[in-house]
Amino acid sequence: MSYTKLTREQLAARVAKDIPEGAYVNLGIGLPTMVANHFAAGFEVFLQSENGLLGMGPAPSKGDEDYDLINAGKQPVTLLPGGSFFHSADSFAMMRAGHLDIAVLGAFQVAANGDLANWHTGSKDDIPAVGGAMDLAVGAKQTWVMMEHLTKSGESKLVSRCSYPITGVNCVSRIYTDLAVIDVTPDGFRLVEAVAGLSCDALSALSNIAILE
Amino acid sequence: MSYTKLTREQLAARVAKDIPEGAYVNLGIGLPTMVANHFAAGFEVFLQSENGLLGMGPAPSKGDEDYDLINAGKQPVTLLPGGSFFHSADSFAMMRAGHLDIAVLGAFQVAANGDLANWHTGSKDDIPAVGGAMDLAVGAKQTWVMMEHLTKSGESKLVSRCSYPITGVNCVSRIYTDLAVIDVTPDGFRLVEAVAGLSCDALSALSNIAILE
Amino acid sequence: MISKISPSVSAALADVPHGATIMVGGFGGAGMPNELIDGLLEQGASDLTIVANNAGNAEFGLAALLKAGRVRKVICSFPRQVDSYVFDALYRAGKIDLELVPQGNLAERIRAAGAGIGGFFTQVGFGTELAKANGVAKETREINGEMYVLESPIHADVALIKAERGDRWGNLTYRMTARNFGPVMAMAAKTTIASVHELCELGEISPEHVITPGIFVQRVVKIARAVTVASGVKAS
Amino acid sequence: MISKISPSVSAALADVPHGATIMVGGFGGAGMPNELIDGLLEQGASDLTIVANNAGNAEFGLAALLKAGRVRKVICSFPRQVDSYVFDALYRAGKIDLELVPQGNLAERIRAAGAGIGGFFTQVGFGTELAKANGVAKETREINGEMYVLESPIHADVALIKAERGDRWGNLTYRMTARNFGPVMAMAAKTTIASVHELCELGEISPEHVITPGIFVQRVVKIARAVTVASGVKAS
Repeated sequence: MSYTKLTREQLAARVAKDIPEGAYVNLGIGLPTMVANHFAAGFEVFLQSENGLLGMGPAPSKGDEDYDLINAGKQPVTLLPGGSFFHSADSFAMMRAGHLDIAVLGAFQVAANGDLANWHTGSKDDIPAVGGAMDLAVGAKQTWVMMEHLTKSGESKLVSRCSYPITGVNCVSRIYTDLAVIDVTPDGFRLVEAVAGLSCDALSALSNIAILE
Repeated sequence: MSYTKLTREQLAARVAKDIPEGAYVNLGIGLPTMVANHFAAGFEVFLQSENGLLGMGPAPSKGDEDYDLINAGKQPVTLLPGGSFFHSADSFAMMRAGHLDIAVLGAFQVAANGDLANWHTGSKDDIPAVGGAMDLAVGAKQTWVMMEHLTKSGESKLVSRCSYPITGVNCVSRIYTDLAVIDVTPDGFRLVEAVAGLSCDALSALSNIAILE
Repeated sequence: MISKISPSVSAALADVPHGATIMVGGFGGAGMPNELIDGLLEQGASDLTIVANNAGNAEFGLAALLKAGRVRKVICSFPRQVDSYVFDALYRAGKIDLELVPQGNLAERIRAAGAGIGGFFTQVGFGTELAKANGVAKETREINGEMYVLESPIHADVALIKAERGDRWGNLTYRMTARNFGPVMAMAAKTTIASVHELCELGEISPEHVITPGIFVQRVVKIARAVTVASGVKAS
Repeated sequence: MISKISPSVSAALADVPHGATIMVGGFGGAGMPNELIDGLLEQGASDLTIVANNAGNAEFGLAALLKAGRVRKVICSFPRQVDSYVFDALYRAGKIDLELVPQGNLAERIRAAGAGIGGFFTQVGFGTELAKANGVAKETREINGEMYVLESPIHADVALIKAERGDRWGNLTYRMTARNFGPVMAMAAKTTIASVHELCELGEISPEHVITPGIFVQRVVKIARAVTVASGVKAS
């Protein structure tokens, strides 16, 4: 059987579908940022950005950018009526004490025990940079990963143990990829759903690790 | 020789004289509160109250009291232009990290090593209450004590070791009483000045402890 | 559409369980959520642990809750006041537990819970009777030549706080020194219930001037404005 | 009469010593005190430790300071940016020390210094390479079944922050997300120097809306308003 990977937009829409109204959510830099475009009009989700805002709105129109109003990716954003600004310690308190319901993060690797690697390749030549990744991974009530299932060279990002330096221990609860939605359970990875035409066995084989049905 | 004790107002004026312009000061409940009345007009001292205000002004006129604007003694106060409100954790951060220059506190006893006792008699029947006393005693850059030299029954409040439960260890740097100004030094109490007619020896005898000249 | 506005005090408090730990804002009368405490008295939850700066005045508010035998333990900094006779009598009779905490440690321990801190070292209280928990000395440590005590966070099930303005997302402002413990308690409780004197439309509170962002607030209930009265004033 | 207003950036920075630890506010371009950093470059202090979220962009501001060889060490959360080539080259050449800190730990450690905390336990970083100091594992502890790392406060000699409005007592407000690290850095430094775009009379900033009370600010200097420019934006 053949299957089709989700596009980035389809993946973003899939993640958005699982976020309940009223949730406090931080969307990580890169792919997760796209989730914001897939909430229905009037559906109220509170987007937080760790540089100090809650109630983040869509990108400003061309020409209306104000670089004093940016997101964690340093891109210009807007603030919804009802939003607020606060300093960095208050902002991180929101994550670090579990006030934030969901953090959606990109990843290099997720291990079967929920370990996340997304901040550093570990290569000697790489300049390390962590930003808020560790705070988000550990602090939010639920940490979801959103990523392509395989690296560009075809390796699985689902692993038995992270080979990259980890961001947090046992912190990921759910993984959204362009091939499947997978829960991290005490027994390891468990399939929630896969794209049409892709069996759990085929996904396991592709992932080079057991994924429970 | 005979001497005259300072009145409460004279004592307050004496303490006020040593507070430099621009100092951030917390005046404890009771006697220390009176210091506020002895700054010259236009002399800018920043009074902090631990319930969350900085830039405290004089008591309001009769009829203008607003019990949402009170000091740590729960008495109505005013706020000067340039004052500010903040929450309790920020307020105590001001003391606890030494941002406050001077705390002026009442005392039951001060020991020769600078230990302060001012929160609890230790009597079983007494309801203990501490408020901000320990934070102020330990946190301010300088902790001054302002008190009557002797108890009503004539016992010295300067002691070799506090018999009452202590508020803070080695925290008092200077003591203002109705008889003298005394520094707490590594060698013990040292006289700065006494009321006219009272010698250091006589003060030591009265205090039942050595006070260096 | 999300609205955190409760139709009434009783609706806001309906699910407070027996045995809950409840933070109550206020210092003196300022910031004291009297209407919410009265609502709690009516609601019936008992065996409560109260975290507050004071332990009640005369026979209203917290003191009424204490008098009704609904409070097992009080964690506070200053129970003794001119008119705290309800607490005083219960305490002397051994009918209520008291955990006395320096006010700054109280504020910081509450903030710690709200900020995900597992414990922190402070100089305040070192060498005193209050550096003990249940009679046992708390852990101490020398750091850069100064002595510190390890203090733990104080979490709560419910925080009852009094704010000034609020909106349907739970954003709050306060009035003057009524701010005191409200913002940190809001961070430390699973369910924060705030009374406000004015309900605003979203955006009416400037985003620069929100003191408590809505993420820390679960329920907002409007109460009529009442003039804050003198409370626990010491004769000086 | 007390006035904390400095007549010029150079006057405000005149006494910054060699070897100082300097906090620099900002996240991206927002809150980046470029004029103060330029002033520091001109002033000449060297052997500096910089505490900031990022480590400079292109060849202006912090990057210019780094390029001039004036910085010994950087404590930050996110040095790697699209245009951080000055830092990158120094780092790869082993010519600059880096203490990489998760951003929330950075903010909390700075606040801890400003609040008199000797150290605190956090879950963030546990089990990772960043739970080490100079290659040695930091102290860890299990608290209520979760693992925590002990983190220490970060103090500074000087904080350079960018605010929006200020008065002669040092009260400050900020503009939107330019607030970021400013308020906590102001608390953590012996000398906080704030640039503002507008000098206000006392009381013009409402006491309810002061974000940084003057007690945390030693010097205020007015600079002309410049539009904040894009900085370190990642292509997404």
